[in-house]
Amino acid sequence: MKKIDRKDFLKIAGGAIAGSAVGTVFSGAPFISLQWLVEWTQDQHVPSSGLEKYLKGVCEICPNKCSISVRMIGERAVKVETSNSGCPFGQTSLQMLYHPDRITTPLKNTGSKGRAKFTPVTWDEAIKDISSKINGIIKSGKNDRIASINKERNLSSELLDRMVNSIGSNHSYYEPTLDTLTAGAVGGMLDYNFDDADFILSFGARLLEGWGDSASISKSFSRWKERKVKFIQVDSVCTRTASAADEWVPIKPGTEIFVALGIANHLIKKKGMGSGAADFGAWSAIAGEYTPEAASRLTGVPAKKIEELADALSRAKSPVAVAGKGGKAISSSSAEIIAVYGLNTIVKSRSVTTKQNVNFAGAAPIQTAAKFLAESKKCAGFDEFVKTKNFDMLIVNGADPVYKSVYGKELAAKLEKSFVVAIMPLVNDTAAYADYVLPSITSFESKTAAGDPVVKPVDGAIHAGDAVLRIAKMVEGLQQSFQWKSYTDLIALTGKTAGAAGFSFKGDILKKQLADLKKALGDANYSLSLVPIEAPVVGDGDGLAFPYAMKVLGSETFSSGKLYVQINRETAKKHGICNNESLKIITEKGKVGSVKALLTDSVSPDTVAVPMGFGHKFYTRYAEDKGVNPREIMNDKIDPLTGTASWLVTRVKLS
Amino acid sequence: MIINYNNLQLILNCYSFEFCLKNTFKEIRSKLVKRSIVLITIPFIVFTYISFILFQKACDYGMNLQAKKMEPFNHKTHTEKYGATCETCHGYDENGRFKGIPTIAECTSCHDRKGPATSKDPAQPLKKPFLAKHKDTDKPWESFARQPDLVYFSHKVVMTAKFEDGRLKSRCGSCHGEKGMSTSNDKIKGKMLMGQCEDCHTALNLSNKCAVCHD
Amino acid sequence: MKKIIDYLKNEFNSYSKNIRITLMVLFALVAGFLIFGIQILFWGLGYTDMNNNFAMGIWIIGDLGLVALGGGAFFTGFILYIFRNDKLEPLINSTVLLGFMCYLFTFILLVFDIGQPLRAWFGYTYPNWGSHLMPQSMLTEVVWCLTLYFCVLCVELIPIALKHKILDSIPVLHYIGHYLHKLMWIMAAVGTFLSFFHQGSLGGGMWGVLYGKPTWFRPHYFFLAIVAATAGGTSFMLLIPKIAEKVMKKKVAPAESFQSLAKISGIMFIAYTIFRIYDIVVMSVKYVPLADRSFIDLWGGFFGIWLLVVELACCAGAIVLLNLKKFREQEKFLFYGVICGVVAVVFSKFDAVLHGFSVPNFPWKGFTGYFPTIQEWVVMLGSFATMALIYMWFAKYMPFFPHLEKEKHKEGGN
Amino acid sequence: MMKDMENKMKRRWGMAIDLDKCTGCGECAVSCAQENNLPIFEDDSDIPKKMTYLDVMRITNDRDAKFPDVKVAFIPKMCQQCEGNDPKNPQPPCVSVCPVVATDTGDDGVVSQIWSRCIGCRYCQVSCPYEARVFNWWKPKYEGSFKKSLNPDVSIASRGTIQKCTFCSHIWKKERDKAVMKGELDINAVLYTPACVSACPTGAMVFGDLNDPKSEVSRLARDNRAFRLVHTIDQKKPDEQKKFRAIKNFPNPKVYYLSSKQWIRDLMRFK
Repeated sequence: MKKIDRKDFLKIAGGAIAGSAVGTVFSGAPFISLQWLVEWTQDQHVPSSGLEKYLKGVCEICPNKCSISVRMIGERAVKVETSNSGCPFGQTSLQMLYHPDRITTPLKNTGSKGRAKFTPVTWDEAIKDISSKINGIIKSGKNDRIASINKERNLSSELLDRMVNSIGSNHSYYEPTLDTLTAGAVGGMLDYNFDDADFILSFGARLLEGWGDSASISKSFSRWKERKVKFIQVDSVCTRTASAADEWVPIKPGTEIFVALGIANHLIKKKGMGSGAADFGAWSAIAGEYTPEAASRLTGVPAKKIEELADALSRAKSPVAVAGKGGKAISSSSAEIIAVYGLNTIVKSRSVTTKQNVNFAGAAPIQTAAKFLAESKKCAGFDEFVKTKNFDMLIVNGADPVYKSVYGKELAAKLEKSFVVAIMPLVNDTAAYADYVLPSITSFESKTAAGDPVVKPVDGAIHAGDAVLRIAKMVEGLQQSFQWKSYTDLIALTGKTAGAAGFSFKGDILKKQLADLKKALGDANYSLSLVPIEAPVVGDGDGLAFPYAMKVLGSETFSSGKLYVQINRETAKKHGICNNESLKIITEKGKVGSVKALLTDSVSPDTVAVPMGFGHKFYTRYAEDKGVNPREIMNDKIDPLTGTASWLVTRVKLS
Repeated sequence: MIINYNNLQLILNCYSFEFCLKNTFKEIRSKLVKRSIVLITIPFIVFTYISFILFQKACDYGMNLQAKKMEPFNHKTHTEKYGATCETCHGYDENGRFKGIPTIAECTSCHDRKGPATSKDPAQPLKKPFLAKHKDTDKPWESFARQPDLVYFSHKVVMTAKFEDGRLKSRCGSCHGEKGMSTSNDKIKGKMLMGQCEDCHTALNLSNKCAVCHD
Repeated sequence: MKKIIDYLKNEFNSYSKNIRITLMVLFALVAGFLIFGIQILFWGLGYTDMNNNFAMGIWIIGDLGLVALGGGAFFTGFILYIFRNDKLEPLINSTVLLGFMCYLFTFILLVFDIGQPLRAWFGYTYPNWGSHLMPQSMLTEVVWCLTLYFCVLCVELIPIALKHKILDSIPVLHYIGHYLHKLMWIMAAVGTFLSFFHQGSLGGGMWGVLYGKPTWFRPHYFFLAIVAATAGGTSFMLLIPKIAEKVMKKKVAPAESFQSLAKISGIMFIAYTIFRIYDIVVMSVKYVPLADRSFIDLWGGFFGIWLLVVELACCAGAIVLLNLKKFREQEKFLFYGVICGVVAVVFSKFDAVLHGFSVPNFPWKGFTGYFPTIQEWVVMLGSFATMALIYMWFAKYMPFFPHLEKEKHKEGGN
Repeated sequence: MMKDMENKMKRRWGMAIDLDKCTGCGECAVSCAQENNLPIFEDDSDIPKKMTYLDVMRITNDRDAKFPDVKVAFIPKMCQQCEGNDPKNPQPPCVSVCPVVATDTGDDGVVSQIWSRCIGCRYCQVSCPYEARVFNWWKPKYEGSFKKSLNPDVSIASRGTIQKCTFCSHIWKKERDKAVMKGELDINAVLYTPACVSACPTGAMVFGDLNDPKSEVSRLARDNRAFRLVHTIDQKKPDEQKKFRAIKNFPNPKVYYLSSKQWIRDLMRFK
């Protein structure tokens, strides 16, 4: 046998290596390790399992408080089951509950305001600091310079109202909603009975896009289809509601009121109908100028169509005329709300009734409060307050006035100079200016009239009502009127309503607003009209924080970081705009941009349809820096009755 | 494109093939090649065998996911002496979910925390010293046969499936082995492989479509 | 270490300026290929411009093109070994290498193209074979045939590598190389058989079976792709040695080899063009109307009907320039002819992918555009650059062109 | 489901969507996302790469009409669960092309997709004429506490895999389990409702068994308002239909759309 030399050794080694390779492959180890490698590199997550059960809960995303069923896996809530009676906003409530950007401890502003730079502090520290600030303001005799802005009427907002009023300030406001607007114009909330109605005429009210009680309206809508109820939408853009309606009456933007007046004219003149209200005479005299022909010239709707609508309205047994332009974000001038509500009273509709919110009674204000309450005048609404009043301290409860007011920029400047407390689960554009952000819990974590919370509250967050209570208890002189231990004691007391006061037609308001409107429509410098539209689930902007909202949006709304505005093809041709072109929208107030043009014939000529709800600066990682906020440039004329800037019409040009 | 018939003929005669075979064998016979083949083949076979065994062991170890043995348990005495069936301890929740490992609370439904250590009366609940170490909610054993993640599997449905004549299609032992007769808590199986499920499905003429178990 | 650097420096400086620039560009592309390749493999396909509608992009064009052009290797081998057209012998080494690299980089691009490269082996362990002899999924067939044919090409490549003077001096390797070379006709036969299937399946069958999509659905697409590969592949196998000839300024093969291959390619182009015209006619009168569309409406959007026009024009060019002796024997026209041939086949793949994906699925949607991102370009061009470098290396250091060797011997003898 | 399958499943699940009732509110899509653990990408507004099973498509007839005759409608589009030309041997365009058997037609006619098997070649996506299959172009993210709202019945996909709607077939499995617990062993007796259908606030979506002639969905499928997406084969005469089906080219979806509006049908035709 030959000795093993270097060459042979190489051969042995080669054989060994080849052998190991083959053996390894056939043992299956490489495949299993690859599988592990796949799982490891892809971070394959397996949701933990647990016992399945369904719990009853209340959706508090909007004031309608639908009851829902929540699917639980162990202690986790995994699904909202609405069983054909929910709304898309309610479906996102789990995304709110488990939002990664939820704040779990009070935050104190460090550094300059408007940057959303916070450091966590303890609850005791925060409450002590806030209440000592309030005590200081009371001591210096500026009680009426404390104000509050609420998102909507609920337990915590009533409690906050009570606290602010008890201190001696009138300035507790709500973000503009259908309720606040109608309360200003008509003197109470309107309660529509859509289920029994047999004719629905909507003046720009996007009933199927979040308007009012969206869950019950969708149910009514399918019933209308079955009962063959006529549903007519008067709108300047072919929105979702307009297309789902039986008939869409296209009009020139902002001219809904002229259609209403034309119909009223026809009803009064031709049908001899009327109302017994006090100043109906003065009002009908003004409306008398708008014959169907005159209205037709202003709106672009054929006179015959207006007459047809009037006839149908008068013929119907229980017709409903609906005002309040928009879906989740609603705006309308008081003249328009009165005109449309007027139609209901003229045809004596049984389906529309009024009611009023009632705060729980028994406040014991501090001694000096009465004097301040008498002296300072309460503004008619939220925008008027933001525009005209100054304040030393503002408590924001869930609301986002910096984003949602047309005076957002002015408000931000005022917030920089004052002490701001924000109570909310997610930091929004307003909270970015706050000195303290107090984390509040969401609907599934709070006890409601329906029963116990669905899930345990997030550590560190408490109910907004509890936060208000804790502050109030530290304010000198307020202790006896805030003796409740926790918000749970108040559940039965809040959310009460009563019948509304009398309704007046207010002819003078109509006259003034019509003059303004005509002037705006005749503006040759700004030849286009801005019409806000709403994307599904995003609504008026609150929904954008929830990433699943993006799953619903199509390329006609928001795509690849760009907001699309819809422009009529003819108009675009006239202005030399091509599809997908980047644009800036300019009004007298300023400009926003850039947005992209989407040419479609589904909007009327001379109209720019801009989606609402985009353009947040601070509102979780999902909503930040997405698109533009058209409110920055919208019409800021304040309506004297509602105290809110109405979007009657905003004239714009494009560049 | 021009077919050369002469060349084709050559191919048909297997000229080149034969030629090369002859030469190849001649070379193989030479000592040089023989020695090389031995030198390469032997380590090849040896190392194939070693690495095969080694890596298969390693895979088995890994697939067991290192179940810890916490408390000893004798299945055999429980099933033989006291007539317990698998379901006695590893039953179902109300919604059909398999309970898996029983909690101490279920042990104490037969055993007693305070009873005597020994007794002649078989009905007398006996005291088990290790119970003192645990709370009622504890599960002092770990699962020895794990279903892989991403599989939808209902024990109840499998256990209630019957043939036409009323016989059950599966027993616990079909997948878990004769665990009921074991005296130790040794592992029987690691992660169950999909092939095992599929084999039974095929044998019992059940659907083997993907969505039957996966989602 | 320093020695190596110096060596490389000297080596690099020994080339002419043009070659140096080319080399720098190629190496830059290879470096980019590595960088962006890592990005794609580690962070996903989001960096490409492919999307849910335009699900495959430039890489699949690369795959289809490489396989079709590399398919020339099987056809050339087939003509040489089975039909015994010995005139092609001087080109076969280059052909085999080109085929090998085309298939290798098809694999590489496929690995980049799939979302889970770590699961690529599922194709072998869980193939969708169905209940029949033929696999159910065209992609399964592609994976298997590509693999097997790739192995065949490896075997074919070995004798070329073994001919290197260092390796050739080892007796065992010399014999292995010699006998493998003798057995090459078996390889050619097996390769032809395998290549027949995957040419058809990747180039045509894969698209032709998609019966939901009117742009692609036609049962004869399988065979069209095979004919396209034989026509365009042979052109490609001619083009690359021609370029090598230009770059090296030496005659790499006798003129009659080129002429013979050009003639084959020209004849195949006649067959391909006839088939393609039949295909267009059948599409427009039979298959597209099945889906309520008209053939001409499918040609819209960004790429438009120009893809088809260029393809047919190039086909015509290839037929004229490669079949007429007058043109073929002129160096310049031969060169234009083979370029036409390669472009025609590559454009037929553009047509399948770019046009096929851009066609809207819903009447209310428009044609989709596709603009490959830098990552996609660099990965694709980087792999081409790697191929070019490998080919250059072989041409320089390997006994690659037997004709050249012979010439050298003659010179030495004189 | 390890269940007695000797008396093969008789169910053939299908869906009917009444476009007259659909308001495009998007609740179906959100509910679907929640139920099926849909991943969250950094920028889901990148619509061509968006990950959603149920796409609420906005269609408008401004191709054929001018303002003010334009109309808008919404088409919720999910996987159409095609079955090809032979209902006994369902052959959707996507199943046969998968190289690794990651997708499969179930016994109940639902086209399943197993993401842990998928290699991400996207061939099925290419074959789908309805753009119903979506690809995870980026790594799916469930940031922080979003992980708490994940449904354990649906596995989570990794990057680079295809996902699609499976008619929430995991809900059927759950319902069948519940039935077994009650002693009900006939799986064909168990019905279920997918997440999108149970969420629809207007009741525009109806789900059920197409094999059962008495079910609401099969009644609607036979309605003369019914049509299927894009392909107009249904509107053709029976002998013509037969001719068309002889050449295998019709995916034959099991999702029916209903509309009384002629313009929607007109829009289904390519121009």
